[in-house]
Amino acid sequence: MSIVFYLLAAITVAGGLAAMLLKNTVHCALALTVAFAGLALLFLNLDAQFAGFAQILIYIGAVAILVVFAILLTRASETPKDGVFSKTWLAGLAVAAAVFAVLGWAVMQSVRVLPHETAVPEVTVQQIGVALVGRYVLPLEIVAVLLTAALIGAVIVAMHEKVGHEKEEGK
Amino acid sequence: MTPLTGYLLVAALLFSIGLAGALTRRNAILVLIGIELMLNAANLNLIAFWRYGPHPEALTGMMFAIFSIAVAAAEAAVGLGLVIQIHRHAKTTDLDQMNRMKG
Amino acid sequence: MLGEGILKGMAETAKNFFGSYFSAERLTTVEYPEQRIAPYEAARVFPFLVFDGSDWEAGMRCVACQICEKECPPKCIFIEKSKDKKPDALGKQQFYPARFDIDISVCMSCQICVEVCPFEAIKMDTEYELSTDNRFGGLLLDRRQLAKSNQYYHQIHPAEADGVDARLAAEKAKADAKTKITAEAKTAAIAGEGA
Amino acid sequence: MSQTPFFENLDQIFVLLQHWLVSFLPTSWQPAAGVLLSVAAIVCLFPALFALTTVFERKGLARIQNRLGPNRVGPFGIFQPIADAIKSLTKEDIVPLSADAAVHFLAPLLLVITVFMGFAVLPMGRNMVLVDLDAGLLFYFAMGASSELAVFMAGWSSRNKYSLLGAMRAVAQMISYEVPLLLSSVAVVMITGSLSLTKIVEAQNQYTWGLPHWYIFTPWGFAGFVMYAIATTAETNRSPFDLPEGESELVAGYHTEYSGFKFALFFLGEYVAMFSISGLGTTLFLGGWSAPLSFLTWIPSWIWFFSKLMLSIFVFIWMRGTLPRLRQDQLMNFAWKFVLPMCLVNLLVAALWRFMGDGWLRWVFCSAILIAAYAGMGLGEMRRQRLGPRSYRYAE
Repeated sequence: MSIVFYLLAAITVAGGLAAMLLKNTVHCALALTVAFAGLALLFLNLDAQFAGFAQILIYIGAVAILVVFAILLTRASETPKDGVFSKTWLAGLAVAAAVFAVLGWAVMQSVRVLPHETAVPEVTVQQIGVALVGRYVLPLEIVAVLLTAALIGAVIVAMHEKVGHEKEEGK
Repeated sequence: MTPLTGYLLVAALLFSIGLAGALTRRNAILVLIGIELMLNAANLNLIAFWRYGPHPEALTGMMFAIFSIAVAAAEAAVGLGLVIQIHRHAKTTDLDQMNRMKG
Repeated sequence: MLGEGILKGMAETAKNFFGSYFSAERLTTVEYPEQRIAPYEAARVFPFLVFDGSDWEAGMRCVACQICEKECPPKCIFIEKSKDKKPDALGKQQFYPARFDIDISVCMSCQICVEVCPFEAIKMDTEYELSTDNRFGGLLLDRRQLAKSNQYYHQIHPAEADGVDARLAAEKAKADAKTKITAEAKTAAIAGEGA
Repeated sequence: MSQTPFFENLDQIFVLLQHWLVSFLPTSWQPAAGVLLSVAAIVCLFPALFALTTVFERKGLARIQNRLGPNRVGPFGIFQPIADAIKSLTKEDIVPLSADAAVHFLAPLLLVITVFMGFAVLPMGRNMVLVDLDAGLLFYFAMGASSELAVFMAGWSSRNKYSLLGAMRAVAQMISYEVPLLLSSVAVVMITGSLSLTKIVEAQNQYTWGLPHWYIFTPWGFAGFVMYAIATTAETNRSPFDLPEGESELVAGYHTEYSGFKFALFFLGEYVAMFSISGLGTTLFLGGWSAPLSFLTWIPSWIWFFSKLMLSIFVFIWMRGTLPRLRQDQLMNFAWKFVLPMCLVNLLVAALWRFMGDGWLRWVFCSAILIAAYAGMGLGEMRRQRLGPRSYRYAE
């Protein structure tokens, strides 16, 4: 366990906490990006270069931007007067704490069977590419279909109901 | 403590934070953010298991993480599209106020 | 074809780019402090006072009639009439301006003062380098600074100044003739009286 | 080849210099010191290049409009950037009262940092790359994508409607054009079989009959380069895609509320982004540091890289001097209805090229597909009057 790991873990967890606790929604989104960046760095620390860069490209470059756009489009950046947490916050917190307790207990119980430091795996991007179009070609195709469907779906969902309005006005 | 334990604990903590946020925040977008955090925590698990697993050359964990990232991107796009549409319809993104299934 | 217009435009700008290095007539820029364009004859900036002869105080055409002061839309002219009189260009006894100030920070170069002046005493200058580091005193011109010779007027607006001179000469001739006639009449009257 | 030792040394002069400087330090420090030295070189070089480019841009634009351009400070106005720098450094740093101070402060820093990170993987000459990452291209695009967030932060934290509008436009535009940017680069990756930028350059550093194997000299490479050039222009918010900072509509876009040094940082970030993305284009399509003709290989590789870089900067300036700004809907239509489909067709063509083997047949076939796609889509767009000539109702 190196100092780098603790530092990155602290950044990630702090980013996550801030994303869930801050009042201003845009600040939450920015804190979320910090958590994403910390995770990407953790991936790099785990010698998963490709996954780390993909994480930055997709999460910071696309998902965070999408979130921020959604916040601005729904005027969510204005802090509501009656608090940012829901009425049932205590129950939610209890559930989350219970989940963490169970997960933590499970992880700590398995310390004996978990492997210690292993050799750094030599993985090139070429290997990942070959695996993607070889062994994992079916998941790849399914993801491609899923992404296309999601693209079209998101456009249709977010589209103005212009046609409908016109018809209504026509009547 | 083995390195893997550290990563697993961080992932568990992040997952719980995301879960707590998703369960307690009122704003629909922040609930989505919480879900993203949970997905990311899962990704961290996958990568950590790949790194310290017995067969890193098989790339299984890495592939899972990559597919999971792709799926999460799709999820974010559709989810946020839905939030925008709901906001247009109900003029709010407050989940406490969205208690009717009838438009 | 799509993109054709872009290529045409790019060719045009490339022509300009290289052309500007080879043909000087393309460049319309005047590098001001070193080069300057001679002002056009019709250029007008701020008014000045015309004097005849070489002594600016004696030759001043202005008779302090204060028409320009009253007509000036932004009220930038200040005139103080003299107590005594002195002969003007026509030899007639006239007042003269003891003080004649123009605040050119207020002047809007409308040229109304020039148009209303019955004595051709105030004209428009072409001098434009009037910047100064003193924004109150520096821009308030007194009659010494405003007085410029008729030769200078000829220099900056030759055609206009010729017309003005001709008109003044005609007036002077007319006035001379009139004085002559009155003088003759007077002498005749005196003679008649005497007779 | 006339590869005399002298020219070989000249080619590697910076590498040798770095080794020589580092050799004074203890062995355990050497790798870190070497990296630091290269970073320092990059961080000094590109701002200097930025300073020169601003004056060249102003002079070039002036010449395009038959003017003289700045010529007052120093001989031919060459010291103009120094005057500008002094001016912007001594100006008061104004933070609006209602601005989100922390985010307002972080935005320019984040922008400049992400922009400079891109240079880490660009090979600027033979053996002149900071870190030869296996996934270099992915790293570059990851950094490019992060700069969008900085733009958003700048616009949002200023609490100014023009800033916010500019930031929204900028982010929407950058996201839309990132897709064709990535897709046109993917064609190169498909042919080379590597995401490493050094390998991509090495694949192009070969000659047949004295001519280089640059990707721009293939049908798919040419089409890809054109698409890449369009996408980069939009990505760097340069004219004709400079809607995010359209002076006549949005004051200055997302950096309206920035002054003094922070504004200078934005300005720097924009230009350095232009250098880095031109450098990437050079690496992907124009053979990186390789010489254009086989008998010119004795000229040092870094000279070739930087002359290609400056050439693309010149094209940027030339386009800025020529083309009028697009409208927002035209911009989006162009990205999603023309550039993106062309990139997809180009991917198909690149795959065909890869599997058709050598011979004239693949040249004919690939060119035919691309020309057909271009003509079809172009004519379709023209017919729909989306990109056609505009008619003016009141002018003329």
